[in-house]
Amino acid sequence: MPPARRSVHVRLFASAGTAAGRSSVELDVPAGGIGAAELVRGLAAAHPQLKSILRASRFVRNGRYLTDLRQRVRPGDEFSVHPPYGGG
Amino acid sequence: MPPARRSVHVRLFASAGTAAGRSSVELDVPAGGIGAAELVRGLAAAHPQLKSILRASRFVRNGRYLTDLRQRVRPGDEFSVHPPYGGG
Amino acid sequence: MSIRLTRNRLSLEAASRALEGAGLGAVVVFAGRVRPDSRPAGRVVALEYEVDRAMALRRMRALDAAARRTFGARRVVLWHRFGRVEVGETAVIAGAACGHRAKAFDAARYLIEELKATVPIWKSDRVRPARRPRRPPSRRAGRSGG
Amino acid sequence: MSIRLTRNRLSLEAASRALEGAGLGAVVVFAGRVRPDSRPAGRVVALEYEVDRAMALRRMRALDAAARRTFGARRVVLWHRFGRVEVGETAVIAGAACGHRAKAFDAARYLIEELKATVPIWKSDRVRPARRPRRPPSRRAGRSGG
Repeated sequence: MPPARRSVHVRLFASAGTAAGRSSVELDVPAGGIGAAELVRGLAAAHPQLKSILRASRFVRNGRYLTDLRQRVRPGDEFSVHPPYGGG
Repeated sequence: MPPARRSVHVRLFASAGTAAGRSSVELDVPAGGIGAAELVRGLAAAHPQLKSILRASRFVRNGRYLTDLRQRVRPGDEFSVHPPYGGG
Repeated sequence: MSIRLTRNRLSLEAASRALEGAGLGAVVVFAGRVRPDSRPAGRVVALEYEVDRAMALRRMRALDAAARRTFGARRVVLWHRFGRVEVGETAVIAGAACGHRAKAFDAARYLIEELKATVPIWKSDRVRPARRPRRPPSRRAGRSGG
Repeated sequence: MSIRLTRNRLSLEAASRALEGAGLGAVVVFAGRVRPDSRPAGRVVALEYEVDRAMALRRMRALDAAARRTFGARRVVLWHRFGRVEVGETAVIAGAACGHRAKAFDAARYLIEELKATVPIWKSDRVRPARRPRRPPSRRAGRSGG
């Protein structure tokens, strides 16, 4: 039996990845998950240089935009930080 | 020595040609020429079915739009009737 | 070449090639094709384009110059067919390469709108009558192709 | 295919072919190329595009559907590269085939504007420093290509 996953895989795109110096981090969360707002605060605490970028970013949980940061993020979820887009 | 040219070559484009049943006509003019307005009246008199088309058309003399119908048209000139355009 | 009046087929691909070039950030190209529209007399199978060639070329060159001046276009394509153009074929292509996309869109739009309004080109429908056996579309005789 | 996210070169010609089709009166296609812009640090020699692939594809499909619904587009091209794109190369193509030209212009414009604003793609400059000997442009390590 594989061990229970206790972390959230956080993908840091573009300027978020540059600021953190890495393109993803694993954040441990309680088995019942935490609110997205709390997860973002934890991210900012762990990587203070991300603070201003996080304020301007959109967040994605398992391929869907989070429209309400009270939504929960659970172990095994994927959570992405999307700074403002700049394609084209 | 070739005979002196006494006529104006009038090109009838698009609906003007269709109405007149021909794509061009020769109009005799005096050696000193005539005003463009007079030439257009002569054309309408010779081809009454052209009247309404001539009212909607622009006129070209020797490759230049006529902005003033008092300008003269002389023997040997080319005079074109341009109904409203419809390219594209 | 940037200005063309031709009886030959027009290709959006060829226009795209003509608009290639380093340093040009944005290219917009428009192609207008003959549609199989319905008319009271039947279905359009082709358009016949007539043109005052010398005047049209002069006017098209003026549009090219205006697109460069007004929108900073550095390459321009303004191509139009004359004679018979079948349904589905391209009758006109207007395109511009500029530094930025807003200008490129504006330039291409300007070129096609001005072409339609101010260049001496005329079209007439060639229609296949409805509910009748197929036969060659009629052509009017004695018309100048310009 | 109408939606593409690729490391391979994009061709305006291929996009033109993809937009061919009988009954489509108007085609407008936009291509955006990497410009050799100047920066305080030097001259841009390439752009590096990063993408959240799954999200980007989903959003691009939504734009395709919106262009069909809103502008009556019957064929759509929305292609974007990711990874390194050199100066002069095409980074993005947006095009639409519609019944009439105003719709085709609006649809193409809509596609590129919405793509830039709402599709998770990011670019960063690759600059060659001014007044220094030529050397390979630096790359940041550890970045996801999406």
